[in-house]
Amino acid sequence: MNRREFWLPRPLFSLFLALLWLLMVNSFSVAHILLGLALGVFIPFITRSFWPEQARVRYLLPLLRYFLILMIDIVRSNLIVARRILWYPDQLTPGFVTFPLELEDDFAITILASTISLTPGTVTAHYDSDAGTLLIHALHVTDEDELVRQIKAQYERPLKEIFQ
Amino acid sequence: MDIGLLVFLPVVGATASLLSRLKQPGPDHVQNHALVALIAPAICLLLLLSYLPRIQSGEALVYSLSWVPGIGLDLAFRLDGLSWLFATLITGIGCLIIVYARYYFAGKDTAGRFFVLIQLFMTAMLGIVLSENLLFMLVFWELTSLVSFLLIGFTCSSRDARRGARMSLVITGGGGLALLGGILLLGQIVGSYQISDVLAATDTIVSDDRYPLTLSLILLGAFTKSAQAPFHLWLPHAMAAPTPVSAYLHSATMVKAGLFLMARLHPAMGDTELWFSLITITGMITLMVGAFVAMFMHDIKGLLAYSTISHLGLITLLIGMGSEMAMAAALFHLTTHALFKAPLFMMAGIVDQATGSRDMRNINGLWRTMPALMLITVIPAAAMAGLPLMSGYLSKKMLFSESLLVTAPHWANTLIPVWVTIAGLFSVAYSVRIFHNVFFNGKPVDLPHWPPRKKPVGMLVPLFILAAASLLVGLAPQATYNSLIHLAVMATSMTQLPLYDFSALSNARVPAMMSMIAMIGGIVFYLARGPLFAIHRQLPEVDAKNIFEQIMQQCIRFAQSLVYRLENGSLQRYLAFILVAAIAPALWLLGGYSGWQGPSELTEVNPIVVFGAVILCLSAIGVALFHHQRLPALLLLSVTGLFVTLAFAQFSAPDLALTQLSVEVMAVVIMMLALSFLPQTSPRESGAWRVVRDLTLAGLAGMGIALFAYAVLTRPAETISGYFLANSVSGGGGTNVVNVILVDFRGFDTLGEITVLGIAAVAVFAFTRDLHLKERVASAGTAKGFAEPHPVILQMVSRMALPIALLVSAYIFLRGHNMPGGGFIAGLVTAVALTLQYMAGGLLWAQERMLTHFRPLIGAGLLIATITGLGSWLVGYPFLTSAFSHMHWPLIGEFELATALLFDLGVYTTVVGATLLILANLGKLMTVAGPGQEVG
Amino acid sequence: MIATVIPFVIGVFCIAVLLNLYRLAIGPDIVDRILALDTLMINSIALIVLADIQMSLGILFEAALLIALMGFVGTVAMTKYLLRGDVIE
Amino acid sequence: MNHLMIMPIVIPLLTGAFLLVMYRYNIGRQRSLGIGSCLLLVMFGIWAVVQAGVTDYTLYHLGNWQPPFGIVLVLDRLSATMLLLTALLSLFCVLYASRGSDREGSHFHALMQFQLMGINGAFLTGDLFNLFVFFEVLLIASYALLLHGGGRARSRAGLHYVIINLAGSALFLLALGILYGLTGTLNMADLARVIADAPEADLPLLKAASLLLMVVFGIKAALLPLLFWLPRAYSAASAPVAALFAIMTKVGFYAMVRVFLVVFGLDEGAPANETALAWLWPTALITLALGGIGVLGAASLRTLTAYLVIVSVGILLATLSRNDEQLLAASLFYLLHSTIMTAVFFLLADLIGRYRDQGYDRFSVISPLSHRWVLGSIFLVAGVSMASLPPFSGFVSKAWILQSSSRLPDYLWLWAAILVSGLLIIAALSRAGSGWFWRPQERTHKSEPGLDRGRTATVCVMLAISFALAVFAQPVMDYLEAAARLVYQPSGYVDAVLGDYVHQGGEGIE
Amino acid sequence: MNGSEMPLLLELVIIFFLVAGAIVALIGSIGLARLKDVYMRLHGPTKASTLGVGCILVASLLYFSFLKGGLSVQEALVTLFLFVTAPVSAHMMAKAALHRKLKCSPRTRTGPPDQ
Amino acid sequence: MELVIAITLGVLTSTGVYLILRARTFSVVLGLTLLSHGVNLFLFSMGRLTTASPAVIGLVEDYTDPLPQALVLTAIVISFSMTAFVVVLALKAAVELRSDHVDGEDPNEDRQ
Ligand code: NA
Ligand code: NA
Repeated sequence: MNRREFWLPRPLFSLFLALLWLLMVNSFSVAHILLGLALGVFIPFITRSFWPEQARVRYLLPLLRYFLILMIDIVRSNLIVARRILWYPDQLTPGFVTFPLELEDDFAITILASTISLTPGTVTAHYDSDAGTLLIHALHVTDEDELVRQIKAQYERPLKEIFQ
Repeated sequence: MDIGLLVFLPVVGATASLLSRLKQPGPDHVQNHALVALIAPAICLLLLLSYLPRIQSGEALVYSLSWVPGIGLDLAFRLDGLSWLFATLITGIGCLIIVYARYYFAGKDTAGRFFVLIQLFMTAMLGIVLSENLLFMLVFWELTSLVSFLLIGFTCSSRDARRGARMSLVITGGGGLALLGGILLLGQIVGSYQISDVLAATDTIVSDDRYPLTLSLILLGAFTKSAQAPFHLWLPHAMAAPTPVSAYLHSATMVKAGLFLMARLHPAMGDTELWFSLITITGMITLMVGAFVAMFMHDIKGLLAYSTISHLGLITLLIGMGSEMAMAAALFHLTTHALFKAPLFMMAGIVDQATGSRDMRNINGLWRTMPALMLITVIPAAAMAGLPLMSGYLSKKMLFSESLLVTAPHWANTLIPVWVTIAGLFSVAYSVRIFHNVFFNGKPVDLPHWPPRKKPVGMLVPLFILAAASLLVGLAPQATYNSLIHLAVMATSMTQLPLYDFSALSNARVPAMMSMIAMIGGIVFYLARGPLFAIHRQLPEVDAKNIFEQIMQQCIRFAQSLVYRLENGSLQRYLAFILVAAIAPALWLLGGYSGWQGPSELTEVNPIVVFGAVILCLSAIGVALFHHQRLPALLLLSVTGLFVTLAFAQFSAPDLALTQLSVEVMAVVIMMLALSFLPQTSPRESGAWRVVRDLTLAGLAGMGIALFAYAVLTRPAETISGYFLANSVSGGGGTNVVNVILVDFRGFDTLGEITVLGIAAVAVFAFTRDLHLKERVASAGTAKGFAEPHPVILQMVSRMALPIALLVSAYIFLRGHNMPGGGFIAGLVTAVALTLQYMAGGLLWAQERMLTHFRPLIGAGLLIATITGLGSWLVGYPFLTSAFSHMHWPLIGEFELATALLFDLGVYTTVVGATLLILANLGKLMTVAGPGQEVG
Repeated sequence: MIATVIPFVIGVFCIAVLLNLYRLAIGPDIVDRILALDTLMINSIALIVLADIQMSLGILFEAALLIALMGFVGTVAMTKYLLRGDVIE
Repeated sequence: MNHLMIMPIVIPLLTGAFLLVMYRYNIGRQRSLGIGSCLLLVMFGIWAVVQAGVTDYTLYHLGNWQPPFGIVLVLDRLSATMLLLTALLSLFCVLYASRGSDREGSHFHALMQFQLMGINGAFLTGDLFNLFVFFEVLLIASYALLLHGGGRARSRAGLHYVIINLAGSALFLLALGILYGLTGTLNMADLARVIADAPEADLPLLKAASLLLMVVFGIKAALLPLLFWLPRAYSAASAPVAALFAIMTKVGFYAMVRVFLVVFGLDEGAPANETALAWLWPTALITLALGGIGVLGAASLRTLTAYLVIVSVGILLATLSRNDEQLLAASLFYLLHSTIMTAVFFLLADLIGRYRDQGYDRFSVISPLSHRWVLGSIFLVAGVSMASLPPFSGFVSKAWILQSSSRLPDYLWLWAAILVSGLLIIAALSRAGSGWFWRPQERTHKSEPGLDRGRTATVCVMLAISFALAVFAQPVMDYLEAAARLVYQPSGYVDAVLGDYVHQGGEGIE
Repeated sequence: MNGSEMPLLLELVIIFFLVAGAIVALIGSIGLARLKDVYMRLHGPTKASTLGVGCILVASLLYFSFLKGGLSVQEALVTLFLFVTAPVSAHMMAKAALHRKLKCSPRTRTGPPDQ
Repeated sequence: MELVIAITLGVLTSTGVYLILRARTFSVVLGLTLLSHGVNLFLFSMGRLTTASPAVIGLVEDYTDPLPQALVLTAIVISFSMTAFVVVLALKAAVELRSDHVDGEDPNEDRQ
């Protein structure tokens, strides 16, 4: 571990914190910039041991794009689920689906699991690290394999790119 | 001052005895100990004798030194005729007792203790008779009770001794308390405790409303000490003490203290109907009871004890009569009694040690083996019987003649003479019995030591001296009276009196006849003792000690049952008591109160608030209804907390909302932690009645709160808060007034508050440190499946949330002075974020990653806050004075620096440390494989 | 206009809160109740924010943030408890 | 402004906090810090007594804010006396504990210091809410100390003690709320001023608040029917802790004096304290009686001592309720005596218990006892003092109380209760003492443990204080009389505390 | 309230977010109340409510950004936080339900695997 | 409005009081929490209740009474400390006394 890694373990994250600080205090004065940077360095430093061990984001932009798509998906699928809940809740056919993971990084898996949960209609109920599967509960499922394929295409692949 | 010396010399002597005992422990040095012990009393006696001329000139020597003037307690001594007489008896007989004890305790380890105690006792006794100040006298009065207690329990291995000692202490100690009351009242009436003042205030005392009570209390003290019926019961049981003690305390001196007190106060309080009837009747009863019981005692010391009681009754009777001549007779008999009773006890002691028994049914015919003792005993025994030429004869005759002089009240003038004659008869009988039974009356039966052990001749010397003195008094009564007793009698009446005329007494015919009747009757009675004893055996046997002990036991049992019934260890009951205590007086006070509605107008109903209020109520009621199901109840409690938070937010209290919310979650987490070891449900165990009672209490309490709230809310508010609003910015440097109050105006409260939090955490640490929840080990497994210990997804998110949460707490912390927030809330946010790490990653995992332990964090927080407060001293301001300034730095611009922020940092640090300390230690309890012993 | 809409929106959230409470009350399982409480917390964030808008103070943001944080922690604690019988281990 | 005044609060706070920071300190260092702090407190106690003797009211404006807006500390003779008493008591307790009982649990010394901070704060503060805060400080520390050493009895008693006091704290807050709602202020002097001028319609509500406060302080002071937590709690606590607790009930008494005689006692015509005092009189007498009965029925020396505490509370509160200056002075003297003596007995129970083979301090157990003579003599002297026999402080104080009360109506009830309870104490102590020290003992095992000189000396010094209090009673009495006189001049207190604020008609100064 | 000076468009946008949020959140809560088993009920609140509240927060963000001038991102932070935590909450609750072997509704196609 | 608030306070207090009179430590803890809610709200309302007027200088025109808020804040913290303490104590007592009855013994089991 070199000196920079010791004192500044995550420069990108430090910047992010500083920015967050400025947004929070809603002031871009020099004092706050300095303070934000100080906190940005200080907080990662004291919490470095808590930070996930392996996770390293390789590509920032694809990640942002991923989140944007996710936002849209959330809104879209929300509408679908709303319709189902409101108009024909009795005709829902829920079911559990086992999703075989290709991702290996815990951090990436977490993002995938969260994504699955956030998109209405599916909830990640369990992550089996030994088997490398996610157990998904779907509110309305007609074809399990189709669901798995969809998730793999839409979310797992981009994530794999970002993290590997 | 040298009068005071008289009192304190024996203390010096006692100390010397103690030292000599420590220096020469063991049984072989009794002789030396006795010699040491004799010095102080002997000096006292000599000093007293040297005072005699001045006393005889009628002088009352008074010496006074202020001690506690606030309560009228002075170190004051008085030496007049009365005190001189008593003091001389005390020291004189004391010296002889020490000589006697030198032989009595020969070869015993306990001798040293005896010499110490006997001198202490002498101090106490001299103190009583020489005190000029009544409160001061009381000091010594209690001391005699105490030393007597110790001396009765001298042979502490005996159960009887212990019980006897306790009984005497309770009775005489209780009497002492009554006496305290009486003397205090007397002092209040007179305005002084000096005897001179009291004696000069007769009219004031007697005419005061409180006189009857005062007199009763004082007499209660005197009667208990002087073993008057029915308080006499302690005296026979005091005979468990070694014989020198019985001879000294329980016949010659201490028991006379009550008589002394009555004689002393007679001029001030006597001469009333009440005085006469209280004392006379008590004396008469005591006289008869003592004499009657004495006849049937088989124990020599028992007989002597009851005879003492009888004689004390007799003297009491005389004092009660109140006339000067009666007083003369009383003091004369008091002196002669001391002179004949002490040697009789000594005789009993010698017989006891020689034969190993005190039972007169066994001890017979000792004249053969102990002729000298027999010869000496003739005199005191005859004196006790009141045979002619003996001192006792004269005093009894004096009694008879005085009894005839009583004219009023009318019942007394015939009853008393008959009564005393009968008592005289009994006393002749028991006197004859003790002499005849011991020294004659055939052969001894089954004595432990036979032939009796030889006792040294020296042991007879004190007996001889006392017997001789007794004889001398009998032979030359007038001279004795004139030189010693007359002065005392004058002191008891505070007037010049003519001398008692003993020649007139010898010529009086009726008393002589009464005396004859008593004598003949007594001898007849003794001769007829066989059948009488048989009759007496038919009577139910009563042992006062057992009765006393039974009464005590019953009292104790009563006390225990009462206490147990009230203090039964039921928290529910205690809480109900507290509620009743809070509700009942308020109900009583406000029962008819009509001012609940104040003058302010009611405000409009806000539907949102009503909605919130309804949910708040419903959730609270839900908690109460479903409290048996613990986890659901906890969830409902969270709802309540949430809506309290919303209420704070709604009613312009953002700081409170933040605080309430964070605290609520932490509290629920803590409760959940605890719940995992508690049963999941509460059994339904309250009966219907209990539920109704509790509902009533709860309803009343709630109604009270509602009424109070309504009353206050409908009244206009006038508060000091305007000042805070006005000075918050200019004086406190912050716009969030609540925060400025917390860290500045009332920063001291906050300092206390975080101290409470810190202590709570340290306390949790301290008392869970060694707590082991062993049973968990069995149920704990490393179950995989759905219930894995640390779900990966949770762990990932929690870890990422930590830096953000810290940033947020920094934000909340820094803005707190001007906007809602502050150190406390920031601290809780930090703590919650870290708690999440514990939950997600496990105790061990998180603990390894914490930068510091938590206790030093708490301490540091407190130190930061305190030292910030102390900082203001440097500039001469009081503790916790805040300072702030707006700085302008180039580039950076304007910013504010406030000591309040530093103070808040202390708050923050303490909160983080305390919260985590509690959680981590609770977590540790639950953890099967926790990290070592200490967490935090 | 916003001022007229807000009470309506608040009313909708009140209904949502009532629905949450209904689930909280009937269960049937403790998980349902926890879920109801979690939802209630989230809805009350909205209530807080709406109140803030209604009063146009802008000072209740921290309260919203804290409810989010605390609601999450509370839910995690409770589910952890259900899963393991322990909250911290 | 005299900064020494804050020391009785700051010193223990700093010491306690420092001990936490240095949590790895070995017991020896902890002890020296604890003892050092107590010694300092004694010195400041003496300073306070002298200072209060010179100046009637010494004020300390925390944060330099003018009362009633800021919190003010008030040092007068009464608070000075309490400070010194607490300091002395704590010194002995810490010394005693330093012979080993402080090792039975963690952080004894730190907790002890926090406890002292709470007590001293309660004595000094002139603000009612601040009083609440310091009550909580002293309570939480006392919970911790009560549980020090652990064990089932302590857990059970501790649970009751804690829950009851939590209920009490809730009541305290309620009363504070009512008072603030009606008066709009928290400073005691200002409250007194406002209450004296309160509108007729508010008076019953204010009186009800005073009754609530009576319950609150009654719980702390152990007034019937709020006292049942006490016997088990005190007898469960470890000896030095129980000894320190001797002062705790007195805090309740002190608070009652301050609140009822000053806050509710300013209006001389129709003082608002009448109702509370009227309730206090009979309950205090019954408390006293129950204490006496409990003393007789106690099964162990610690329980007996706990009931002695109740007796002393009964006497203090009964005298307080008579609302008389002279009597208050007398009861303050009694407070000194009873605090020291109950502490002595808690320590003595432990001392004796340590040298008994079995049964610790239980009366029903017959057991060999080492050092019978030394311990017996100490017990005798202590018993004499406790039973208020001469020549110890108890005698003087009781005589003074009886004397001063005899001028007042219904004094005979008090007299009877005091004298009879005295008798019960004598009976109980003689039973205990004769049973322990006089019963024949056969020691079965080989060697008897050496007498702990430190512990014994501590007890002896405390007894010597009781004796000295009697020998030098007069100056103490003069001091306390002056203290009581000040208490009975609430207007002087109000003027001193509020200063100019009063004359400006309660308007804030900016 | 000085919302009167607000541009109409902004006001409409704010109102849209408010109403949309309210409706979405209500649907979530309806789902919670109406759906058949615990696994189904999980879907409603964890997402719908999050989204609904998110809408409200966006409305607030816009409102206060206008009111105070400058970007008021605090609400965004809350939204972000909600979106990060909601899936985890749902995940944990689903786990708990599975662990407690809660019954699925009869219409369920595939039940949970036994563990 | 005053009546609504008064009744709410009364209900909170009543439920709290009812629960602290129960026999199990957990119920008592619940009761103490409810009671402290009631008491804190009571103290809070003693400053009179106003909406949209937080005591932040410059934010609004009318300010609510800040003092009770500060007091309640202190009270909340203290009651949190106490609750935490009493919960742990209850746990300790339940472990040591083998019963979570407030008196440490199960009236249905131990007493004959
Ligand atoms: Na015989
Ligand atoms: Na702050």
